[in-house]
Amino acid sequence: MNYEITRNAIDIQEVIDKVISRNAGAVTTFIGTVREMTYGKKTLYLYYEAYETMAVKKLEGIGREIKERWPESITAITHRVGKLEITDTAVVIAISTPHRNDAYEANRYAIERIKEIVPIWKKEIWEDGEEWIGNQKETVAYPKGKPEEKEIYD
Amino acid sequence: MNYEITRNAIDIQEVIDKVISRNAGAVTTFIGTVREMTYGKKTLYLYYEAYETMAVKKLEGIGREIKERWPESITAITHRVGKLEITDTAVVIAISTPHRNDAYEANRYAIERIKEIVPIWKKEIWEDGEEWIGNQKETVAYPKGKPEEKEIYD
Amino acid sequence: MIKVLFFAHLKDSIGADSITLQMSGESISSLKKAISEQYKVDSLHTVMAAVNEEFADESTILADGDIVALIPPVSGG
Amino acid sequence: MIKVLFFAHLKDSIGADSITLQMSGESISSLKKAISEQYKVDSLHTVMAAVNEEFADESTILADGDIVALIPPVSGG
Repeated sequence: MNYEITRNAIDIQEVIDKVISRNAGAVTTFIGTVREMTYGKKTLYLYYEAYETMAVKKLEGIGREIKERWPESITAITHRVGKLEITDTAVVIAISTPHRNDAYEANRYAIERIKEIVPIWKKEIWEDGEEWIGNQKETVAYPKGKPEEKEIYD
Repeated sequence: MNYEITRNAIDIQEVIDKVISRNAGAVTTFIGTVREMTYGKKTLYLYYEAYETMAVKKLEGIGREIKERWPESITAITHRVGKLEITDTAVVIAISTPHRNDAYEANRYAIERIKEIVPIWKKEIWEDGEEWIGNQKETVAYPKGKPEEKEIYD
Repeated sequence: MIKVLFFAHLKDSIGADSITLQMSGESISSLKKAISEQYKVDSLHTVMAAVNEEFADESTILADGDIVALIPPVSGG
Repeated sequence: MIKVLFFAHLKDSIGADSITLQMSGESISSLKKAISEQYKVDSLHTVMAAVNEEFADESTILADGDIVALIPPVSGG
């Protein structure tokens, strides 16, 4: 179970333990935490929703993409859903590789892919309102109805 | 005490907790672990030695360099010394920033600087011998007697 | 019958997390058009579709028993 | 008096983790030369020096009470 969606607080060490290996010299983690201020606006809390079964499949798919590109890597990803308070952990990505360069690159790849293809949505709740975050400005369209198969690092 | 040298097992969560902040949306960690095979040679265990007081000062210095480049970042680094077994954690670097790009970049910067200027040495112990790792081939010289002030990402 | 799942702001707009439609043999494109008209939501061109938990093209033809998810731009991580 | 600290393979080569020398007023360069000759270690050109826990140039002049560390290429991380 290296890829999980959970309603509970994420135990970071538990995610890391899944990728520790005698063959690994480097483990990187990315921990997404709930930030209070975003572009000058104060968030009270967040609410994450997922299409859970598909989200797990898509996380597994990202794991396979990473394994293809970095064959000696081991990946584990846990994403939390439900109500999250400021400083709570929303996502943990842990990746081990023999050498450090790959561990950074692969981790970066994982978070960018999560933000592209995993069906999870975030609602920001402020004092004076709330909004589902995503693409409200409609700057991105999917003419084919699905995301392109590409790699994005921003 | 965001910068530490310890003889004990490193509690990764404890290092992460030092950088969690209401202003942080991203935390990256780098965890250096003891790998069994290096270029086909089997390591039994490692022994790390440090010039401890100076190592802490140099880690603090790296923290200041990071703060200059990424002013909203918070950094914590713990390096273990003594005998380390395969899969043990030698170093943990945790960095938080408001946005993820900086958290990856700053973390990468930290590990490269550690490998340049922090007085810590690693001895590899194999079945048929042992060796202090560093620059046995003498490919690097320090004509001025000290490292240059530069940034290296490899 | 086709079951259609809604998430995030789409669930709010439509006022339900799923509906069931008689649209076997039709394309996703037609399904989106039907939903858009019936529920007065006009931003479905930014919405991806998945059939049985895999992303699917607009031209995909639906079969009886398929579960379609309409997936607004994601914002996890 | 100047206290000189050794680490890693240098500690092994010299057989001590520190020595004390009468070299106030002399440069790090001279100190390294003296140690190299006395202890028959010839790789000190790859060795950095720190005075009172800060990296120092070869030309740095030592003062009584200084603690010099000879720092082989580091391999932490």
